[in-house]
Amino acid sequence: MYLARLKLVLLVLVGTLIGIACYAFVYAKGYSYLVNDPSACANCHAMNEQYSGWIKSSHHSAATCNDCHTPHNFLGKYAVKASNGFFHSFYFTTGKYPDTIQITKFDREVVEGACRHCHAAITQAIDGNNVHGTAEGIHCTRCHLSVGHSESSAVLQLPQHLRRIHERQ
Amino acid sequence: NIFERKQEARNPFYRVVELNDTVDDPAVWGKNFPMQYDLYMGTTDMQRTKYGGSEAEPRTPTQADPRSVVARSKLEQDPRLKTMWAGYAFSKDYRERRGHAYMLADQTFTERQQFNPPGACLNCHASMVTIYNQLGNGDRNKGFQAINHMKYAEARQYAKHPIACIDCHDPQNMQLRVTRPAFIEGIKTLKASQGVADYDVNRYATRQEMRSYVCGQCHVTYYFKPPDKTLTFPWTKGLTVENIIAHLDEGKIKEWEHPDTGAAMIKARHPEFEVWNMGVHARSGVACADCHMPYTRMGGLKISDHHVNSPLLKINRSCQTCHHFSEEELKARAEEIQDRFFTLRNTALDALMDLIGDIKANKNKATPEQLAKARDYQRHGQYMIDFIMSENSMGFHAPQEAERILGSAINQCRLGQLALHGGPEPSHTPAGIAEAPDKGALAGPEKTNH
Amino acid sequence: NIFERKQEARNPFYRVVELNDTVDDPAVWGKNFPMQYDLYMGTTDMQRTKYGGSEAEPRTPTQADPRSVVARSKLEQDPRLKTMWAGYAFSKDYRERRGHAYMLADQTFTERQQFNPPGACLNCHASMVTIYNQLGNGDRNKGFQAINHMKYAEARQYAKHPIACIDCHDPQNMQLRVTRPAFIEGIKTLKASQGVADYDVNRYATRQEMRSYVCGQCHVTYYFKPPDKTLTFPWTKGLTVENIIAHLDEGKIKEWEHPDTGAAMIKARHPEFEVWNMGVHARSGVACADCHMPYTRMGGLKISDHHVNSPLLKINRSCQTCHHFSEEELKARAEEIQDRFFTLRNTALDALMDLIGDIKANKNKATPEQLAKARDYQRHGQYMIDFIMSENSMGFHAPQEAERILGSAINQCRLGQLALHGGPEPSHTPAGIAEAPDKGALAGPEKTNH
Ligand code: HEC
Ligand code: HEC
Ligand code: HEC
Ligand code: HEC
Ligand code: HEC
Ligand code: HEC
Ligand code: HEC
Ligand code: HEC
Ligand code: HEC
Ligand code: HEC
Ligand code: HEC
Ligand code: HEC
Ligand code: HEC
Ligand code: HEC
Ligand SMILES: [Ca+2]
Ligand SMILES: [Ca+2]
Repeated sequence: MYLARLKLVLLVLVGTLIGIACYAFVYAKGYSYLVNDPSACANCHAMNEQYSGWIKSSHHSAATCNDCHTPHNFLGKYAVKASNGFFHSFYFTTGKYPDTIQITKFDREVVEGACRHCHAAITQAIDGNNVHGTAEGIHCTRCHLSVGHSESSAVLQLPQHLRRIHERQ
Repeated sequence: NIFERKQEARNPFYRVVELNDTVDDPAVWGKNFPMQYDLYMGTTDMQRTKYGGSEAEPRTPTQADPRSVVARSKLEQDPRLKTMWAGYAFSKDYRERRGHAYMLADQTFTERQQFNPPGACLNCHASMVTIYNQLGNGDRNKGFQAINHMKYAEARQYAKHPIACIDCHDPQNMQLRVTRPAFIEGIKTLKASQGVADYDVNRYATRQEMRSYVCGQCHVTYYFKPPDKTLTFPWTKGLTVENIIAHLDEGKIKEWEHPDTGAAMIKARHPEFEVWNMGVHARSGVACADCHMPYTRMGGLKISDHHVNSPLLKINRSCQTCHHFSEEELKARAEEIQDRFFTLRNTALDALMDLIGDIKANKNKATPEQLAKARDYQRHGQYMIDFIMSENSMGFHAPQEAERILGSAINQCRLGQLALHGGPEPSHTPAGIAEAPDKGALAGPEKTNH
Repeated sequence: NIFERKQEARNPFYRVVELNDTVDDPAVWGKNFPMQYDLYMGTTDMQRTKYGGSEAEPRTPTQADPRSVVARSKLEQDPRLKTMWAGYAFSKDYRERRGHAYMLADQTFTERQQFNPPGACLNCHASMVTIYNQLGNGDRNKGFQAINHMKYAEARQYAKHPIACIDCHDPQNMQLRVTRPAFIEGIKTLKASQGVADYDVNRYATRQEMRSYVCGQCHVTYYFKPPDKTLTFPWTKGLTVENIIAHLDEGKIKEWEHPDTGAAMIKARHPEFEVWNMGVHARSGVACADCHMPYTRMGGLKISDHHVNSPLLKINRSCQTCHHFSEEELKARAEEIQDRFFTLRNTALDALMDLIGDIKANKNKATPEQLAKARDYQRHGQYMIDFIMSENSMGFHAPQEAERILGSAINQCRLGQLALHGGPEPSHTPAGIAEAPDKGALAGPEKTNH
């Protein structure tokens, strides 16, 4: 009896997971069409903060959303779309997402890769020896968190009304 | 993995000279890395800040001490320190630290030499890798033991340079490495106390951790463990001042007897690493090098500023990378923290002076029990004050913890006086009122999600 | 400015009903702003955190006190508080604060009512705008004076609601406004002490400052100024605990006599505003509302969370808007600060218990001079402990300053004991050793140079 119910629960679980996965796959495909058109990201008001931040950022003329948020090596591209796709589809299926959106660990690594892709030249000296610990060595975003969107600091993502008074002198 | 292969490709290694573990002269390393070398040579500069930096004090060189410039004497700035360390080397001569370039000379010529210190002193004041290898025939640990057992004068003959490239870097690939057996052993015992067995720092530490560990080889409190004066970091129970006192008490360590009071004393020394660990910066994964060796652009590259000094002398590259407030504001914040620390530090020193004076005055009047208690309070209260005062950031590295230590030390000193004057037994917080957990755990990158 | 225009845009104004200063019922305002109203009603929720939040304690309602749920008693959690406040209302009944919805009931039914408090109490526990206008015929200040002079029971009859929309908002444009004469006067005297004459908060305060000032109307320490019991904030010399004690001493304020010791006592109350001011958050321009009323998404809009409660119950919306660390990590940081505070707070309370016990035991043995000294130390030391303990963030709002206050208070308590037992005169830091400057200045946006 108990086992039977457990099986049922498992089945339902697996079912939904597959569902989401497929959805994610489809979504991931759609996602790739958005590539390199930031305004497409901004279709979603959920992305407005980042979009308006990006407009003002040092990278406005240098990098689009996906220059930073999709990997620059073939292997990863597929994975990240699935991952972002999952979160995005998760949002569509549930309609729920946090008030303050947090980047996933995985996507943070993607961004790190992106920095290095473009800034290999200037960072080669500091980034040369990364035998210790994680392969990517130190995280650029520990100090340059705000380059993509917003004038806030590495430590802080100050809300709009504080950013105005917190700009670097 | 892909990334590392990329690295190999763009590693800018102009092998002008071949480097290996026999090359200790930084000038030779400098041929391969001229920019880092130039910055490294800059540690001879002396410029002060409100509480830190370094101030050049001219002096007329003598036969015994050829230095024409020294750092300011802390003893002259605050005479209470002489009473605090009466009977011990530090009451003779104790100055402000200055740049790495001076470490060997300042140790060689300090008047503390009159107390003929052991060779173990050299571990943190000279470039040691070649010395360890030479004395241990390739076995650094053996070499370390040899140095510990020598007299300072004897050991000193081997030293040619202050800390140099070879002490922090692997000559093959320039990656950071820990070369000091005392730290390798110390961090091992610490990790063990946290349930991590056989921790090998050079194998398991992340790169970000290494950016602090290389400093932790010297900027820590230590003692010379009897019988053979082995340089030891008292970390077996954790890094809080309470953990460290517990370790020293367990070992019945007595570094000197205070002449005014007869108390069995212990001395704290520059625990920057331990205190930094208690602060929110460490907790956020901010390493010593992030603030004291910030990146600087040179040519088309960004490199680490090897002119290690006060970050308040380079706020724009240090603090402002992470904090987008003006330089004046960031300086003001650091100084507000330091001022607040300095105020309570003075209250604590007053309490300590009162205790020492009180014991001295009552040596013959008080009962042996009373004296024993008062001396115990002095041993512990004074160590706590010493610990956080000989930490060199004037409270900045861990503002809240620094004041907590002072507050608890003040209590100890005053209780010592009360013991002498027949005050009642101190009461204790009733059980059931929750106690705050121990803070011994090593903070740092792994604790954060970056 | 841009932001405000954004706000307007984000908050389309559906004028369902016409609002003015005669409309005190929040339900009516709620017709125009249903979302803020729903959130505001949420302050009846009770959920606890490690040191804060609120825990519901069921009780059987009585004729005298119909409340079926109350907050936990701080006196039962830590019996030392009863000794601390012996002879004063707070030793009878002192509970944890809870949501705004309860403020009027909790004041009406606290057992402290047995000490028949003045009408002045009402200023911070009820919606007052209409009451002020009514009693002062349109002159709020007159109405304020009237309330102060009444007995509580009499004043209470006028009160219909706990704090409501009208107390923080201008009904015409919904802008924040300060409605409490005590704060208008208090901040004026404070600014005067800083050389700013005739400061009119409703005219000169920036919007960001108002996001804290509206809270500072109540979350501050206060006393009823003799002869006419006017509700007063003791800020003429600044906001540090030392500044405030100096103000109270100057006015020879004595709120009660401690029965065990005969000391002339003063009572501190919830100085959240003063303590927040000493912290780095205030210095960075972070307002009460940024943490306690963070923006929250409702429908397509971002509105302020009017369910005012512990930010640790909404870390994602509160802390994470600024700090890029996980919720667990941010909670752990807040609790580490609180634990560290709680440890020294317990040491300080022990010292205070010892002093009180000591004076009591030596009342007849000690000389009048000794007793006078000891009582003075109790008055000041206890006030400092009370100040930082009745501040409700358990040290979080200003971690370093909180420990500094405790450290200094511990010194006072122990010195009081020493005075009784014939200890020597305490020594003082020699002149010439720089003193840290006073911290009385109001921190916050204007101090930082943006
Ligand atoms: C249809 C609406 C929509 C569009 C279009 C959209 N996003 Fe998002 N995005 C969201 C929502 C909602 C979330 C929050 C998901 C969560 O955290 O649960 C989110 C989260 C994210 C995150 C953080 C979470 C993670 O996966 O790391 C990133 C990064 C991100 N989006 C990037 C992008 C980029 C780049 C584009 C354009 C190529 C884009 N988004 C387009 C709605 C959207
Ligand atoms: C698509 C290429 C590209 C990517 C990806 C990229 N950058 Fe850049 N970055 C640039 C260019 C081009 C500039 C010069 C723009 C200018 O100066 O206007 C620049 C400028 C900068 C600057 C100097 C301006 C400033 O904001 O201080 C920093 C620092 C920087 N990038 C860091 C990063 C980091 C960190 C990342 C990853 C999070 C990153 N970049 C990702 C191309 C890129
Ligand atoms: C510990 C802090 C820190 C980390 C980590 C860090 N940087 Fe920087 N970065 C700096 C500082 C400080 C400067 C400015 C140096 C100067 O102006 O002298 C800088 C400068 C730069 C610049 C040049 C900016 C300009 O104005 O031209 C780029 C590009 C850059 N960093 C990219 C990166 C990338 C990519 C990474 C990761 C591989 C990285 N940084 C990691 C602190 C950091
Ligand atoms: C120059 C690189 C860069 C560009 C361009 C960029 N981002 Fe980002 N993005 C980042 C970094 C860095 C983070 C933070 C990663 C972390 O928190 O460690 C981030 C985080 C995010 C997040 C997670 C929430 C947050 O704000 O932390 C979202 C959503 C996001 N980006 C969306 C976008 C969108 C949409 C665009 C285009 C309008 C964009 N990004 C352009 C670098 C970039
Ligand atoms: C967040 C930045 C930061 C980090 C991380 C940091 N420090 Fe500091 N350190 C400072 C500041 C600020 C001062 C005070 C300098 C002054 O008063 O001029 C200081 C002072 C010092 C001093 C005295 C310097 C002088 O001018 O005489 C030493 C030595 C020191 N730190 C070593 C360390 C070590 C070792 C570590 C790591 C275990 C470390 N610091 C981590 C910021 C930092
Ligand atoms: C081999 C031991 C050793 C190591 C390793 C070491 N230091 Fe030092 N450090 C010293 C000594 C000794 C002094 C004092 C020199 C003197 O006063 O003559 C000093 C002085 C300093 C000062 C004071 C400089 C001034 O201008 O007053 C700072 C800051 C400092 N060290 C930071 C660091 C940092 C950061 C690291 C790691 C990157 C580090 N140290 C590594 C031994 C060391
Ligand atoms: C574990 C490392 C370590 C050992 C062992 C060590 N030192 Fe140092 N020493 C330091 C550091 C770090 C500084 C800089 C910080 C400071 O001055 O507090 C320093 C500073 C000094 C200074 C300059 C400041 C002052 O105190 O006047 C002198 C002189 C000195 N040491 C002498 C000695 C002598 C003598 C010994 C042996 C008895 C010794 N050191 C052993 C690490 C060490
Ligand atoms: C007190 C310790 C210490 C000493 C001594 C030292 N370094 Fe470094 N060095 C560091 C640290 C810390 C880094 C940053 C490494 C990292 O981030 O992995 C570094 C980085 C480097 C790098 C990598 C590029 C860069 O600048 O970040 C080179 C090359 C280098 N050092 C050369 C030298 C040379 C040459 C000398 C001697 C003249 C020297 N170092 C002495 C601590 C030291
Ligand atoms: C690599 C990043 C980084 C650097 C460099 C850095 N900080 Fe910080 N700082 C942080 C983080 C992270 C915190 C924790 C609070 C937060 O999350 O914002 C912090 C907190 C602080 C605080 C409040 C906490 C406290 O201890 O009182 C002050 C003040 C501060 N920093 C000043 C400085 C100063 C001054 C410098 C330069 C000497 C500096 N910081 C360098 C990242 C940094
Ligand atoms: C940086 C964020 C922050 C700011 C700014 C802030 N607080 Fe707090 N506050 C906290 C935290 C965190 C706690 C502890 C809550 C807990 O322990 O659950 C707290 C606790 C409190 C409490 C007790 C809450 C309870 O759960 O019982 C009150 C009352 C309070 N704050 C009022 C204020 C006032 C008034 C201001 C402005 C003068 C202010 N706070 C500013 C974060 C903040
Ligand atoms: C009119 C006076 C008044 C004003 C204005 C006021 N408060 Fe309160 N607040 C109170 C009282 C009274 C209580 C305690 C109610 C009780 O315990 O019955 C309280 C309780 C709280 C609590 C504890 C809630 C809980 O769940 O334990 C917090 C947090 C708080 N206030 C924050 C604020 C903030 C933030 C502001 C400004 C936005 C503010 N208050 C404005 C009087 C006020
Ligand atoms: C200046 C504003 C102010 C005045 C005047 C004031 N209160 Fe409060 N009261 C508060 C605030 C804020 C809180 C919530 C913070 C706390 O509980 O410490 C509170 C909490 C309370 C509580 C619930 C917690 C507790 O203490 O048990 C009671 C009961 C209370 N007050 C009664 C009174 C009485 C009786 C008076 C008059 C003698 C009074 N209040 C005057 C602001 C005030
Ligand atoms: C304890 C003080 C307080 C009370 C009581 C209060 N508010 Fe607010 N309210 C605020 C603060 C603070 C803000 C943020 C204002 C700003 O950022 O300028 C705010 C903002 C608002 C806004 C602007 C949009 C938004 O959400 O930011 C509206 C509308 C509003 N409140 C309606 C109400 C209504 C309706 C009530 C009664 C049910 C009410 N308020 C009660 C403090 C209060
Ligand atoms: C509106 C922005 C903002 C919000 C919201 C905020 N903080 Fe901060 N926090 C800061 C700033 C700014 C600093 C100062 C250090 C710096 O510059 O990063 C800081 C510093 C800190 C520090 C180190 C200083 C100290 O006092 O020890 C801690 C810990 C901290 N915050 C935790 C929190 C927690 C927990 C919350 C939520 C209850 C929170 N913060 C909410 C902006 C914010
Ligand atoms: Ca110095
Ligand atoms: Ca509560």
